[in-house]
Amino acid sequence: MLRIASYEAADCGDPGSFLRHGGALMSGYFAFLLRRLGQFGLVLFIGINVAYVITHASPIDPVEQSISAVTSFGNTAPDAVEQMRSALRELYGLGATPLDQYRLFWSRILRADFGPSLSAFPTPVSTLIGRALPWTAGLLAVSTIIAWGLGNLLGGLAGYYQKSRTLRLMGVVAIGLHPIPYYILALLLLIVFGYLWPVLPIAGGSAMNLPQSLTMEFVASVLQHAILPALSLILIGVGSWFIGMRSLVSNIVTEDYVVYAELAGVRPWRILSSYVMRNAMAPQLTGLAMSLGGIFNGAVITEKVFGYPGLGSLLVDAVYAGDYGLVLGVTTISIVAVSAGVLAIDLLYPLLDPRVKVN
Amino acid sequence: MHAQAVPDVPSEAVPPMLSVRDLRTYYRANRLGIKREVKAVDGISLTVRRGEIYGLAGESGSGKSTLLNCVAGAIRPPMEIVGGDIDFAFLSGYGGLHRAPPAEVARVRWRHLSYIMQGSMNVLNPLRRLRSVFVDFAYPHVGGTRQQFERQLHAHLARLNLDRSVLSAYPHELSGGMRQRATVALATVCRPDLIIADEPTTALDVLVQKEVLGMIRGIQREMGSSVLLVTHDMGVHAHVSDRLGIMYAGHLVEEAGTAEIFRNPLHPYTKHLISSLPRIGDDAPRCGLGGAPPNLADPPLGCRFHPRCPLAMKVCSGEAPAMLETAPGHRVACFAYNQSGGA
Amino acid sequence: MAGAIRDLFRDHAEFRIGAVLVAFVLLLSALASFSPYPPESVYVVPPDVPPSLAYWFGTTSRGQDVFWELSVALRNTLLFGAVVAMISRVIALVIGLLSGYKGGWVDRALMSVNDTFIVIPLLPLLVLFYFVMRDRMSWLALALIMACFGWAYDARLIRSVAMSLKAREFTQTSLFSGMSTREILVQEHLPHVMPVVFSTAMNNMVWSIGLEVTLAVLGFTDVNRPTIGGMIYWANQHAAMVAGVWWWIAFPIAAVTMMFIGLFLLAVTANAYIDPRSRFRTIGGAF
Amino acid sequence: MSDLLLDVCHVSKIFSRGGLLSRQRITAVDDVSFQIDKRRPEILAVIGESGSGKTTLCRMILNLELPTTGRLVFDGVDLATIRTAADRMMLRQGVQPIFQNPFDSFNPMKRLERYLFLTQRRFLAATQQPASSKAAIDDALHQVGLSLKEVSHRYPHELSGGQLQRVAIARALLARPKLIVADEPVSMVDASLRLSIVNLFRTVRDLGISIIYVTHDLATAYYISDRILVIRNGSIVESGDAKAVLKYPQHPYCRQLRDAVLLPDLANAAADVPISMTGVKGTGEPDRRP
Repeated sequence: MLRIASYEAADCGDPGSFLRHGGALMSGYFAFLLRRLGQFGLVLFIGINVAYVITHASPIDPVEQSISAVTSFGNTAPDAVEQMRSALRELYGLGATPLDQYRLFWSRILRADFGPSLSAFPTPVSTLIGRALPWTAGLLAVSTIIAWGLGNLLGGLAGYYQKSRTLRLMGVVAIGLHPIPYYILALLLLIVFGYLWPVLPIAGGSAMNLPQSLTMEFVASVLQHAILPALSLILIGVGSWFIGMRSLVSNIVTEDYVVYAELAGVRPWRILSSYVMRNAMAPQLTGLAMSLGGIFNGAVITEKVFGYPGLGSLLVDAVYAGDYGLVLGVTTISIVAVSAGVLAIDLLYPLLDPRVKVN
Repeated sequence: MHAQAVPDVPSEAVPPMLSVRDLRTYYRANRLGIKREVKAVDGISLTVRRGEIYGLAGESGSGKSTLLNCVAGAIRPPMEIVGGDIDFAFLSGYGGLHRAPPAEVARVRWRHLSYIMQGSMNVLNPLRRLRSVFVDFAYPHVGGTRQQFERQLHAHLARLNLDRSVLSAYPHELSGGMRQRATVALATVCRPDLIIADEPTTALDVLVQKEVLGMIRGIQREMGSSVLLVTHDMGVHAHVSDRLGIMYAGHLVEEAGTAEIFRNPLHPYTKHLISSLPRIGDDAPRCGLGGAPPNLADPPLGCRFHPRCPLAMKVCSGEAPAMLETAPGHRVACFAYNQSGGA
Repeated sequence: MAGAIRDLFRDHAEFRIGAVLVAFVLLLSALASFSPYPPESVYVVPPDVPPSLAYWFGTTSRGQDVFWELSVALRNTLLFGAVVAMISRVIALVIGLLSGYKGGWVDRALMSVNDTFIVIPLLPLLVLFYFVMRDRMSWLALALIMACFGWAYDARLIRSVAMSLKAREFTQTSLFSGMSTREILVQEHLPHVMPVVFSTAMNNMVWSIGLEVTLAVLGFTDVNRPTIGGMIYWANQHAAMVAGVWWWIAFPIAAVTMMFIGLFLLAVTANAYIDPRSRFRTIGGAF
Repeated sequence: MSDLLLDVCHVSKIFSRGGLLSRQRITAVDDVSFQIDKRRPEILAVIGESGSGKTTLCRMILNLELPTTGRLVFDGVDLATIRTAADRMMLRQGVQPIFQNPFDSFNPMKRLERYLFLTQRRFLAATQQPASSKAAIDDALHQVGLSLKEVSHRYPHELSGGQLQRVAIARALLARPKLIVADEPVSMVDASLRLSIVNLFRTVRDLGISIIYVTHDLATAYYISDRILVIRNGSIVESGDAKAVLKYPQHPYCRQLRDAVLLPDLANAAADVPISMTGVKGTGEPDRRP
């Protein structure tokens, strides 16, 4: 009923009114920014606390369990074992009061110090994560952007041209692909392109024999190795964006402003781009931010299946190796990385929807 | 400009701007295996002359919005035109926009036929500045360079007393009245021959309503366009319509010049519509009409008004009265004025 | 509700396909009670027999009959999904209805927490959970954790429905007819929200079962309890694909894919039915 | 105990929006005072355009919103002191609402009589025997020209807007309230049925129940009400006897409003709508900037 910051353009005779309006816009955006930052902080806080609760809820002595897991692999020097044990005890904060344990946990996380890795002793966990993060970030960024763009484009077209046979067929394919778990799709791709028609590398991030440098050869190898993992992420991603966008657009085409533009004889391409797609983009961007956590889950699986040297493989291998510090480190960094990605996407939102600045 | 020459006297020689002949539009639905047919517009004929504002009055469910959608060519299932022709002065021979080839429809839209809709909040794209909307809607029809178009736009806004700063605004930044005024500017910027206005002031406050009506009427007189104005508000019709058609349950029940209708309403429903409205300064008690508007999926036989009509006769429940002219330009569908039907 | 299902069945081919797929999977899982072998035991039949009349879906390298194993695995997997869906529906309903109806700071606080749960990547946390629990990880504990993370997106959907219900006048009529907040939420608003609950429950099952399969395949669950993921895990352990025992992997994957597509189709059509605009298009109504 | 049924005493309502830094304050209701006398039931029209604060005022009287400053006293009870559910029930028995959209006033998934029985049971169960509740409901429906037979086992979509609005009035009457707050009760009812609903308000007033009739329609306000308040931007600009205020408005805004009413009278029609474009310049739309 009461609308804020609506302005009567007829009153805009005095130049001051525009300035006042501009001021409201600025502070509106600032408030939006602040809210998003607050949400970012909350995600980190809750996520890391969940990690803390999980690690401290275990009924088993985690230190001894980890030690036995590591030592069962082979001979480890006794003093190395002792060093591990003390590092683990410190990391776990055993023996201290619960409050101290909690404080210690946070102080380590804030310094991104998860101690030395047990499975790659004595390399620090943070170094291992630093090595793996770019692979995951690159794979995720590229496949997400492609899946989002392609899925929205095709889904938008399918929602607008509801009679097109090709697009309806695509809808059937998307509906079929979308609910398949990442693991199974990745496995199918592996079987098809690794065994039945072996044209693509099925494991690793680049060819083993190449040094990691910015040579054409290396980049080409990276891209080649990324095709299958990215494809498995894209196929499922395209399906879900396609379905979401199609239902969004089939609702938008019944909105008054689209009907009005059609009645006005606005050219179909203009209606599709500026009235339909554009208006569906803002909710889809929010959807992208919201589903980033889920996309990361998918990346973990994909990396493991294709032996891609990212965070996911690191995490799974760390579990197999019983490397507590590494598991905790990857978990925490994943939470930070995903929520940072969400924040970045959220901050783009006002570019798509001018109403954010006012409300 | 083509629409400048306005014939002051509508002569028989000049074809009307819009003529609707025996239009029948049904909604066909199929629910739980039972076919339902809602006869929203059931045999309506009317003409809109050049340079006049033709008002259509009626309550919700009388079919006036359906009629508008047919004229506008906005036909989506379950709505279906079952019969009848719609001819425009600028597009004849096809029997309506829904039957015309796409190229013809594209030629006509906005250049010759434009719309002012109810609820300006929803008819403007919330993510587009008004300038872009003007460009999308009108620029392809006007042509020339963008600078020329911008100049024309400014001149048009100035004529309507609108500040050009509205062009830089998003719809949500404008008040409801301002948005509706901008919509009127948008609908008239191409100087169309026929403007269809669907409840253009219903959601507005009284002060703004009067302004917007004045604006529509002013620009219509200046351009000589025809307007088909639909609203249930008899007050609005009294103030802006030149001729008036009264609709009830999918039928046109009376048609005459606005002054004639208000001076001498013939159909009992029209009489009721005019007399039941309270006026400031008039303390006479009034009563509402009994009963409820009919269910169009299962309308009463005969005259659709007869279950509520104070003058109902035997014949009324048996057959539907035809539209007959009782005086020049005054047509009514009621057996009380129909010598052959009884009374 | 019965009328709605009848409408859906008549008007949507997708709903028919989904219903048939889900019914088939349910039937297969119901057969589990008639399994001639105890589901957890191994080497009860000759290993590596291809599909035949005696063993319809063949046998595994561990000496299990794939057909009966699959039937038990489907039952366990469905049970898992249903438990997660049920618990998370309750959380989503309570949070969504309360947040939408109360508004104000209650809404803001609940939605901040809600948004947090939406974006947190769950898989690393589940892996961490497995890491500290190891062999003590039971399927019920896993279901509980997933339910604790699986409500947030749907709570938001329910909240938006609740908000629009709150703004409607009949809510005020109920209030002034003397109903309490609890009565309004349960008696007046809940029936409007049920279609959303149904469609999100289907989606939630797809999500939780998918995640369970993923974890099991990696060996991060109790793999001795037969589930679809567990079957694929053991098949991988015995390098079934390389050894040519394709039926060990193909049948579980086919079954789980059918189940996913079936559940998903039910959810999608239910969703389309909820949206009044698309309902208007398919069924029509008064104008 | 005073003779005031409702005492609205310097009531203001300020909404604030936005976060910590960009707080925007909107004064929806600004220092409004008026009283309704217990001994003289009346129809009090509250006139205002959209955004004038009339709905916020209604919500405060219905205790759905608390005033930022000022006091609202209903029948001796300060609304700000209401804390418990029992107190709230007491108040709701005394003040009942009627809403704008009859099609949305009842849950479309429930039968209509449910609300009638609920109201009857919750508010009057102590004073009446269960057997008589049907009779009481039938009585209330008769007062609005319906009967229990027409209503029972019907869902809202089976009745017309006019009938539904009658049921809504009957429901409000069942609580035996002292005041009914009707927010734009006829703006969504068909024109041919509108007057019969408005006429009911007179019947209700003659039963001894005061009515606050919120509307933007000056003509029906003139027709039905005894007293009138004209609100603009949250504050009362003119008040007094309805006929006098509307016939001879003193405040320029009220004059403007009255002159803008479009009536089906040809006497002054056509002449007063400006045809030349010079008269169109923006007039009285309220400035809604915060």
